[in-house]
Amino acid sequence: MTTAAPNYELLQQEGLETSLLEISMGPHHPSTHGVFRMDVKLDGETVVELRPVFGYLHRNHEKLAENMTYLSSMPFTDRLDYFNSMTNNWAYALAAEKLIEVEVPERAEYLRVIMAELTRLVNHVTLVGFFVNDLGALGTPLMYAFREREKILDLFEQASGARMMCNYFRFGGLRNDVPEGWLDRTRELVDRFPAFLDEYEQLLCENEIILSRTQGVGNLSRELAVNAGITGPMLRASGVNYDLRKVDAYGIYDRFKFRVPYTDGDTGDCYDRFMIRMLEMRESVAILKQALADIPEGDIIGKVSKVFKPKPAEAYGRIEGPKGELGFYLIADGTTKPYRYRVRPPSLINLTVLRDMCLGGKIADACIILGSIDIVLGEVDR
Amino acid sequence: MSILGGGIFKGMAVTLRNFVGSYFSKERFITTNEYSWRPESELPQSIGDYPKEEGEQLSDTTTVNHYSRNFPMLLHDTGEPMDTIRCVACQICERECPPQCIYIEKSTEKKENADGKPQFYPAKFDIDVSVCMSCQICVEVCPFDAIVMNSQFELSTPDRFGGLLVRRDDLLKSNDYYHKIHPQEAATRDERMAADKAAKEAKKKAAAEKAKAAAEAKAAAAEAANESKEDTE
Amino acid sequence: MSLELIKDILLATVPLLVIFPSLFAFTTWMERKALARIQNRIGPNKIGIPCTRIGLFGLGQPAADGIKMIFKEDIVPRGADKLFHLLAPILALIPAMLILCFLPLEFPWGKFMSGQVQAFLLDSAVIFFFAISGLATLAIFMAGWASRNKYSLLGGMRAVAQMVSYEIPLVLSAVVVVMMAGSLNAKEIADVQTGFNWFVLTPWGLAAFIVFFVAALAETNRSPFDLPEAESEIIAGYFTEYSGFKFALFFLGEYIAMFAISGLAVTLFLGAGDGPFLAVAPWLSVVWFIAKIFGLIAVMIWLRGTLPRLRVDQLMAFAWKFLLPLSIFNILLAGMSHHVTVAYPGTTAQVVTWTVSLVGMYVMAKGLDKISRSTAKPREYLYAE
Amino acid sequence: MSELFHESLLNEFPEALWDEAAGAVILPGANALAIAEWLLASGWDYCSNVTGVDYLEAEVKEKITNDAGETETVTRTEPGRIDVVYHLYSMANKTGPLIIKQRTGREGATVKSLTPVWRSCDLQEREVYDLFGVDFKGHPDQRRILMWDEFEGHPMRRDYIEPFDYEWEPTAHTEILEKHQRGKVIV
Repeated sequence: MTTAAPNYELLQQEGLETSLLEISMGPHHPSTHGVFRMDVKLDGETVVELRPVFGYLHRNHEKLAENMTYLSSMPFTDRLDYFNSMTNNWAYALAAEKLIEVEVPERAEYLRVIMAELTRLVNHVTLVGFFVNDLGALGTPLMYAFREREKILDLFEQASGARMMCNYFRFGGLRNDVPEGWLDRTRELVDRFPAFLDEYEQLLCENEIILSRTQGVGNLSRELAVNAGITGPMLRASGVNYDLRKVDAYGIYDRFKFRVPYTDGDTGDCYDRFMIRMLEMRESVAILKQALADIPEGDIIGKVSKVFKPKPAEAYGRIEGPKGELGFYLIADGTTKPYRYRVRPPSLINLTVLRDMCLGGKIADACIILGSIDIVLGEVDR
Repeated sequence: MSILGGGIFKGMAVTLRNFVGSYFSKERFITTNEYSWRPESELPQSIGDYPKEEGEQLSDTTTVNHYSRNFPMLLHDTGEPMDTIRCVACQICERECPPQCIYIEKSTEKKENADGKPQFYPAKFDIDVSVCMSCQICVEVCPFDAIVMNSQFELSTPDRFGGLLVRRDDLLKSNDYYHKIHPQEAATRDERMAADKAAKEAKKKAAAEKAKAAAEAKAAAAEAANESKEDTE
Repeated sequence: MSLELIKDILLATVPLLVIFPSLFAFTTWMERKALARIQNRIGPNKIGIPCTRIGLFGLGQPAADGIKMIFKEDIVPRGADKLFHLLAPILALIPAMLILCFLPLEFPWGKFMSGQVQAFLLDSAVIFFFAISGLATLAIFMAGWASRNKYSLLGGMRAVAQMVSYEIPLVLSAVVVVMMAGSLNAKEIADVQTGFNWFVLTPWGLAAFIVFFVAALAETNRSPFDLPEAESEIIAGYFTEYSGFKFALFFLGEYIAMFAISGLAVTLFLGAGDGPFLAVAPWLSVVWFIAKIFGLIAVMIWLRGTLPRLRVDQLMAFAWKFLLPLSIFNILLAGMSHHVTVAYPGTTAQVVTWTVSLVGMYVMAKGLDKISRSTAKPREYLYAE
Repeated sequence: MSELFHESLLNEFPEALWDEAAGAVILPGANALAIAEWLLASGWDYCSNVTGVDYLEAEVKEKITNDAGETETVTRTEPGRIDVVYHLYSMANKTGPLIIKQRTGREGATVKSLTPVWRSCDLQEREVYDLFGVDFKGHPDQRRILMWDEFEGHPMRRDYIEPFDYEWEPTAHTEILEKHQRGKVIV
């Protein structure tokens, strides 16, 4: 919906005094998903200028990590994107494993995939809930989403000891094996999950209000998406078939049969971003089923000392996080601490195109576009 | 061709199903682990009612008795806590703690530990609750299995400065308690410790035997040399 | 003023002032409970009788909320227009309470009264109803303007646009009933429908009822038309800057308006106090009336638990491009079916009018939907192996 | 693939340097933008990661073979520098990474902004500007991003010292932190 802005100069020549309404949305606003701020200029209800403001949650995570050993910054990666601590751990472990060259045991690789896909379910299911909340539903889908999330978080807690700040991955494997019966409980959850997804889709996917609110809103072209470094479901919604689980096949993802949903790139609007996530959950369930069927017995962690000194080198490890490509760039200088530690935050980089998508839309559109980008401020501001 | 507003009716059917279903099936509710330390009839009414004693935890009512972690505790073996403390104040955990919440002062003189070996012990061992982030790094780096995670979470206190700094004597918990709250983890840990000890002893034994053998060989060689010397003479 | 008159006035108005605010308290409890159940929660369940552990399903919750509201600090922004900031919630409540007086509620103590049994027996009640309900718009805009808050202002502007627009389909769908009943008097409209001759059971009545109900949702700012208070966009809209008792008044006004407009829908379409066993116990008519109001409110709550909200332009398009033509078309249909059934009495004509009306309405609605709404439909997606 | 690719880049632009240890191509300051445009045109459509690395002035001991054929250890001073690192991937060809670096001195650090070529550098270059103090010539909107506008200094530089009036909330933790700061504990 693009509305032509009136000619202000002409209006002022006619002696009418007009001005735009400037609103500072955030840092405390119900739908900015944290302490994010958008300086918005409105012409009536139409957004004519939007400027994102970051940094309210900045804690210089990178500097912290450069002042402690490799292992000690593992718990801090949990706090980047606090919804997906497991995948954050994995990305960091992947980068560090490139520096120290350690073999990850088979069982640990399977458990890593299981944890990462469960995390993807957690993220997508709550994101859809929050997104529909931004659309104005009274939190009903969100509560259903949280119910499923709670079940998965219970599994995380049983395995790692904590619900959100799991801190479960280690260089060369995982911290501990899962307790007895955990795999059966996970199988049970995975078997039940499609039924929940059916109900969720029935509630949301054909709702006329959701369709008309989201279709044609926040269009993102394929060219801009690639050039602006958009990754994850948002990129695939713009019509690019690029999933690091397929491209890099890190871990053991090449052993599983799964499909990557993407669009033909004609629209790339909020509805596509919403639907791609719904469809990805089904694929995650498929991966989980295969991984849970094939998981072998065995060791859980390779032979790595807790404090190690890698040779001077550079490593960039990246994974397909639920929000996009999460990368860790490490420079070792031969000491126990990384010389440079850098996080490539998907949430921040996906915000590059926020302004482009919001201009010309209504203020209500700006909220749902932000919701469909899927940001977590812990990761945006680091 | 779908009817007008069909999607809305579908959604309303889902909410109606949940509305009715919530009266009949408990599965629809958000389920969380039960953290109840007491039966529901005895819910805490005031601050003093909160269980502080270790024995009051009903470990069988929590589903998270394997790896749940909230705050570190210091382990001691059976016996007087300070006589059997495992910590030797090596300060590795202090160095590795990511938020730097551990404070250790090493004792000046050695004292016998559970194995009867004279060792240093922590004269001071403080952990700050307000800073600790329950990450369990200290547990992993400890070479003596002296620090593990406790799942007790009622650590709130009205005293912001003194109360939040947990002292050594409050941190000390017996290995039996550890077995009670984290049976699986404790069993593997004990197993590994025993294996390590056995390996160490075997190594010691082997070294002793080797030394003995070497000494014998040396003696034999010396004898042989003597003999050959005698021969030459 | 005679003593008799004062007694009549008190008997006619005090029950309204007692019953509806207490129903309001019950409705807030019901809404919270129902929404909780829809979301698979339990809802308020702790507060019952004070100083005991008796929960009473949380029925004490509204009382506790009320006490909290009264004792909460009343914050007025420094830049606000203090007078209008104070007046707005009062003005929001008054028209809603006034409208209640027109409802043809027949309280059993009517026989103790010398004159009329209704608080306000007016020949042009329906017109008066719409005239007064228009005042609520003013109150909301007053709140938005006086708060000196940009979110409030946006909410106020949205409210004006929305409520003015939706009044038109609301009135036009009521016109059908006035046409058929031949009266603007609420009591007479109710009397026409006695014996299950409810207008909703006619083809044109059904269509008009649906249009009326949708427009009523928008008039009372209920989901999915709750744009003036859209939480995810403009915080709380026009009452962003209200707290304490003023907020409670807004809240009360909103719910009373819900009762009022549901009451009007019941009067116009659902046969007012008509129902079974009236011959045995005439006082049941009040019970039926209020039960029907609660039925409509339950649907409102159900919708609120399910639907997201529309966008501003879609909202206006829905009013002007969909509901308005539909209600005008419905007037034509109503006239047609009236003349057909009068000219050809019998079941055949009934069946024919029903079919023609329903098919006509459906085709009309479908066509309008295609014009007014974008071609939003579910899509197909590609998969990469 | 990327290993082969840096050779074609070096053939096309001989002035670019290949850093074997880091596996990165160091772009010459003068025509970094031209090289970036050439890279974009030859398929490196996705710039994943942009970051800065600060190297302080350091004394490097290295073994060299002198004219007499003997090995001797020479100490030389390496000047401080800041590298701006770009990780490039190709979404079209699904290859990568190709790492390119822009190098600049620590004082008055200035490099060419590659935002006109890859939009994804936009916020990340702002971040490098904010935290490392590297001036990006040609950046469309170069402002502080994470720190507030009035903030002085660049916290990710390795010689950054916290201001003494840093906001401080006393806790029981203070004595531990003091101990750490006295250097009693080597972190």
